[in-house]
Amino acid sequence: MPAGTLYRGREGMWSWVAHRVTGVLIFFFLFVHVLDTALVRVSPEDYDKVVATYKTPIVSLLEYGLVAAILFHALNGLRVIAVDFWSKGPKYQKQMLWTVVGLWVLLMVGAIYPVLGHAARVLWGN
Amino acid sequence: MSTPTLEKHSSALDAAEDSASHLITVTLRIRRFNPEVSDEAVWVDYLLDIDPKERVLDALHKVKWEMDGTLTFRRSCAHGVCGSDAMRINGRNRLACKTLIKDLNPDKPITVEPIKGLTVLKDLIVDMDPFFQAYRDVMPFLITKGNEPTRERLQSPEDRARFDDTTKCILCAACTSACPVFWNDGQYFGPAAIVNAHRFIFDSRDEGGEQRLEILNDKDGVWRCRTTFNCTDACPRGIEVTKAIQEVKRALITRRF
Amino acid sequence: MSATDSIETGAGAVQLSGSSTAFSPDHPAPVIEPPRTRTKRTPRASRTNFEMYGWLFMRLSGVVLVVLVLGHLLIQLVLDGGVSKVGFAFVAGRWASPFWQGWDLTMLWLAMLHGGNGLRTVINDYAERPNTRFWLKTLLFTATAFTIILGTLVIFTFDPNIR
Amino acid sequence: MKIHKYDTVIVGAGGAGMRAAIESTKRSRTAVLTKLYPTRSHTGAAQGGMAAALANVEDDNWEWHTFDTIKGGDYLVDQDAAEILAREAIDAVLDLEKMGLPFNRTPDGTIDQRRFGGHTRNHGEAAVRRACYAADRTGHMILQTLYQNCVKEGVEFFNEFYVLDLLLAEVGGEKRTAGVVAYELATGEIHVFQAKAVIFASGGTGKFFKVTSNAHTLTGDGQAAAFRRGLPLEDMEFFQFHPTGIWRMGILLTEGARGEGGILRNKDGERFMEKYAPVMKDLASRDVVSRAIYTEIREGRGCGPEGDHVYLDLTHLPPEQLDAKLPDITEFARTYLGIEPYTDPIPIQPTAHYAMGGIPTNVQGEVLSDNETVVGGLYAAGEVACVSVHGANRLGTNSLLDINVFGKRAGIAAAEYSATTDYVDLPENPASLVIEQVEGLRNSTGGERVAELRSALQECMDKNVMVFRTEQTIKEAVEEIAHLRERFKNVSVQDKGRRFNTDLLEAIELSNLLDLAEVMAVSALARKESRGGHYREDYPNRDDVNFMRHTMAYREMDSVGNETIRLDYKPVVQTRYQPMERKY
Ligand SMILES: Cc1cc2nc3c(=O)[nH]c(=O)nc-3n(C[C@H](O)[C@H](O)[C@H](O)COP(=O)(O)OP(=O)(O)OC[C@H]3O[C@@H](n4cnc5c(N)ncnc54)[C@H](O)[C@@H]3O)c2cc1C
Ligand code: HEM
Ligand code: SF4
Ligand code: F3S
Ligand code: FES
Repeated sequence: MPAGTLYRGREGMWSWVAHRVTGVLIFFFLFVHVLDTALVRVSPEDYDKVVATYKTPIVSLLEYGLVAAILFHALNGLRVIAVDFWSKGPKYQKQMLWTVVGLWVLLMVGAIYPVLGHAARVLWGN
Repeated sequence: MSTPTLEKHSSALDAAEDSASHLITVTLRIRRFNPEVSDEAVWVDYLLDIDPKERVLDALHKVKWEMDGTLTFRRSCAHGVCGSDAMRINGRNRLACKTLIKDLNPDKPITVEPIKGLTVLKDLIVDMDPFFQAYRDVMPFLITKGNEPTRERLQSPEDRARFDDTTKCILCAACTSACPVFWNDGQYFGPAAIVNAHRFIFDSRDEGGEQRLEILNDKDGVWRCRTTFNCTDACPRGIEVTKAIQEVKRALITRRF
Repeated sequence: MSATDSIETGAGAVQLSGSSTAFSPDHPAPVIEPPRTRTKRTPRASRTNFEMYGWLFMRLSGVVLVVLVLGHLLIQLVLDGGVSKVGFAFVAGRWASPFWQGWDLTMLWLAMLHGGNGLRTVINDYAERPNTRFWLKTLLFTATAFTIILGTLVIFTFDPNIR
Repeated sequence: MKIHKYDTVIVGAGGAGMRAAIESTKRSRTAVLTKLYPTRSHTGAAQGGMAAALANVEDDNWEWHTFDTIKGGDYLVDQDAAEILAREAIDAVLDLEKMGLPFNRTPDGTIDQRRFGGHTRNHGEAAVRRACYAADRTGHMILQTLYQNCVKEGVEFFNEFYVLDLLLAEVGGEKRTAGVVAYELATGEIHVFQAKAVIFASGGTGKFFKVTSNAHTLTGDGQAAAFRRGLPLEDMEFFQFHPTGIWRMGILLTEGARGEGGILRNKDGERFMEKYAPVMKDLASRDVVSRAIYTEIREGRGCGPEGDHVYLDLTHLPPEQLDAKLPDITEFARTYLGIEPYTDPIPIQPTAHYAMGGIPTNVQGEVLSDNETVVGGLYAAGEVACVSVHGANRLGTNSLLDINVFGKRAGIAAAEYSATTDYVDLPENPASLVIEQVEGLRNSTGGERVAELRSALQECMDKNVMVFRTEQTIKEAVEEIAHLRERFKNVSVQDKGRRFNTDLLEAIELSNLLDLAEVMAVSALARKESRGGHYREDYPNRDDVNFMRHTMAYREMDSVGNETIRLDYKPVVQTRYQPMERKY
């Protein structure tokens, strides 16, 4: 198809895009995660070696991203379910989305220390 | 009866009655495609002076009538009831005849392009046949059993209100062609067909609901909707399209309608 | 965006016939087609409730996953020491309990099926040709099945004394 | 060129065309040709309601309805036809309900009804609730319901096919229909449809006015095609100006707004209709109200800086009532004027609305080639036709009724006719006239532009033959139109392509409008009286002695080969009701 402009959807469309992107991301992460966990069947040493790399600052940052993705997907998933089963859901979908985003921001701020704290300690010491 | 309103003119009324025209210059950036000339669609800019109280349809007419007669688009009623002129204005589906220039940002070019997901035949004209085919596929007509009554079938005002929203559809395709699922897969029935199925499923006089639900239970039916709300945002008749779709989904699960 | 021509107010007639390209009324260019269109010949799917159950499953599993996945994250990343505590010993400690075995097993199955079904939707939406669709779905199915089986085996056959 | 063969061909898929198609498809192989997708037809714009003496909410009967129709039409109505209209109205509404039309309901579950201009109890005693409605989208619901039933019946549509010519043949001294010629918009191809019976249902001609409630596509193509082929047009001077169009835009605000209690006011806030129609007030018939509005404006009591409009005041009605009964028109006010009808009155002015005249038919829908001779196999119904049930002025809600009653009648009659007759041979080169017209325009290099001529025509019509007319203004119009027709010979189009050439079709539509405007002006000039929608300031009274008769306009060639219009007259059918002075 020849280039047209991007469709200027509103909240509903962009939240869906985000939901889809996060869902796919999580799926691929899960795939890898099961593979690495499977190493416990192979050799504890290898497992610990892999897990050790998880403790590097870069991967911590990725981990933070993963938490962000899962949290958004989970919260927005609940919103989608509310739209599906609550008769007023479609009417309040935007309000619910902003609630989801608000909650998500709160939780992500809350997750900074637990998730990134370790990395900070590694980088800058205690 | 007296009218208190006539003494104190509201500013809105004053503005509406202002007959002096205040022309502004706008750029209309239209996506042109004419297969008789080229296989490529191109953007063409038209500069015109127009009163911001006029519609985008008036601007298109100005282009067609005064600048370039080859510009092609559909239109008829010019006030949002016939559903001819759904197009993408500044990136969103709207009716050109219900979009006033002043409601767009006239400082930037106003982009106008055909609706997505249907074959572009020329300029802003798309092939509507697949759209109407999906509509016909949901059996959009009253199905009844037994003898016809001599007078009207009775229906309480509450039962009538149950499906009022979806009777407003003018089949303009703004919703279906705003749906991301439909853009990628024209097999999806699309919101407009579901809206029109809803109109009958929830009509207390109709007895074909089961059949229609079965059709929409199809792999290209309601379950493909991802609740993106583009349809609801696009509908020029203000139909709560996504809500109607959700009601059909729930009716399919509970088999109560 | 392709080329932008510009016509100013009153620029006069634009004659589109007799253009220099090879197209003419008798040899029109192909019209711009959408990926696929619905026609009278579009085959009707067989009538099953598969899509409905799939849809319901996404919501039900979603609700359960909220508890399982968020709980999992909480334990792994936040509670006592976060990710730094994780290691073979930690895993061994957890899977000693059938409760955590059950937790992780349910989470694995639900998440993979949920994600797998979600990806199936994504493929249906974006893969245009039936062939591509088929192969992508086969790939997806294999990967999902493999992951589920592998994960299940790992949980059940886990041996804390492997060293 | 392609040739198709159908028993019955219907031109137009508005209310009349589709109502006919539902009947005709059951009985004969039928094709419906329409220049718009069926659901785009202007029937969908109708708002207020459809009259039928159901007596669901108030005492009523069809005879009162007949009387109101005749009186509303200023006694120019053919009374036999009006009786049929009012009597069959009840079944027409019930038919639609059974087809699924979602009418508004009374608490008992029957079809609800409301008041409308000119509809009265017991021959004018008081307003009666006779209009069956679905909010203010009655026409939309009718159009959708009919289309739905066409889908159900499997009606065969040819969408975006413009019928440009009617084929007639002489068989044994009798005029018969051979088919029609159509232009396919998508490809530019010419199609000849051979048919035993043809029904014209192509709607109105409002686009020769500037301020009009009519769609851009209502260009009288059907009337023009028949006229060019030598068939007469009846009562073309009678055009209805609806009192309440949105100021300057012409978008209609239904009479139902006044039926629900809306009031017209001038700049002093005065309810001026009390002066002009003491009993019916704001619900007097449309010609009366439109003239009253213009009188107020002329006498300096108009509203706004230019004093060129009046107000439709709904502010005293509860918002819930507006939302439930008039949701669309209140939205029009918000969208197009930016005002809130709950709190602000709406600026309005009369808007060109409905053509009472058209192709003459009898009550079976058969087209007449003179005062009584029927053209074999040719039918017309809806706004394109003149049965004449509307006479000099149509009552609100009677047109949606007309398209259903006479659409159905024409559909049945045409199908039965085609079942019993054979095809007439197509003339040699059946499409020659159309090809000549299309190619002529495509190849023309003249310097005139369609849009310019069209606005000149519209300005001229608005100025000279609208609500008030005089000898002088009409003469001006006749001259101007002749001048524009001359200029039209030099018209050229910019789009020379085949595919979706709307530029070309707008030119053809303009030529139709020019033809019909001329017929209208010439007919109006000759009618030296005032009656219904035709108001001559120089002859302000009705003149039953000289003009209680229908105008029949024919296109003829004079001795030097110029086109001229010849006027003839046809008596009005009177059965029960003697003409009286019309007071509301
Ligand atoms: C805004 C508005 C409100 C109204 N409200 C009411 C009301 O409340 N009550 C009432 O009784 N009446 C009302 N009327 C009048 C009534 O709606 C119309 O008179 C009636 O709907 C006309 O129906 P129709 O079928 O004759 O024509 P239309 O519905 O106009 O249909 C014309 C059809 O002919 C086709 N056509 C035209 N030319 C060609 C061609 N050359 N080739 C092929 N096809 C062609 C078109 O595509 C279309 O399908 C209203 C009218 C308007 C404009
Ligand atoms: C944590 C709790 C979760 C909830 C509440 C949740 C909820 C949902 C819901 C309701 C949908 C359906 C959306 C729709 O039909 O439009 C969905 C889709 C999806 N989910 Fe989840 N989910 C969760 C976790 C996961 C996980 C762990 C994965 C990855 C394995 C995942 C991957 C996906 C994918 C790929 C989709 C499809 C997206 C699409 O079609 O746009 N989800 N999720
Ligand atoms: S639901 Fe709304 S957007 Fe969709 S076709 Fe109907 S009127 Fe148009
Ligand atoms: S835009 Fe499409 S995804 Fe659903 S909510 Fe509307 S149908
Ligand atoms: S022209 Fe009729 S909806 Fe816009």
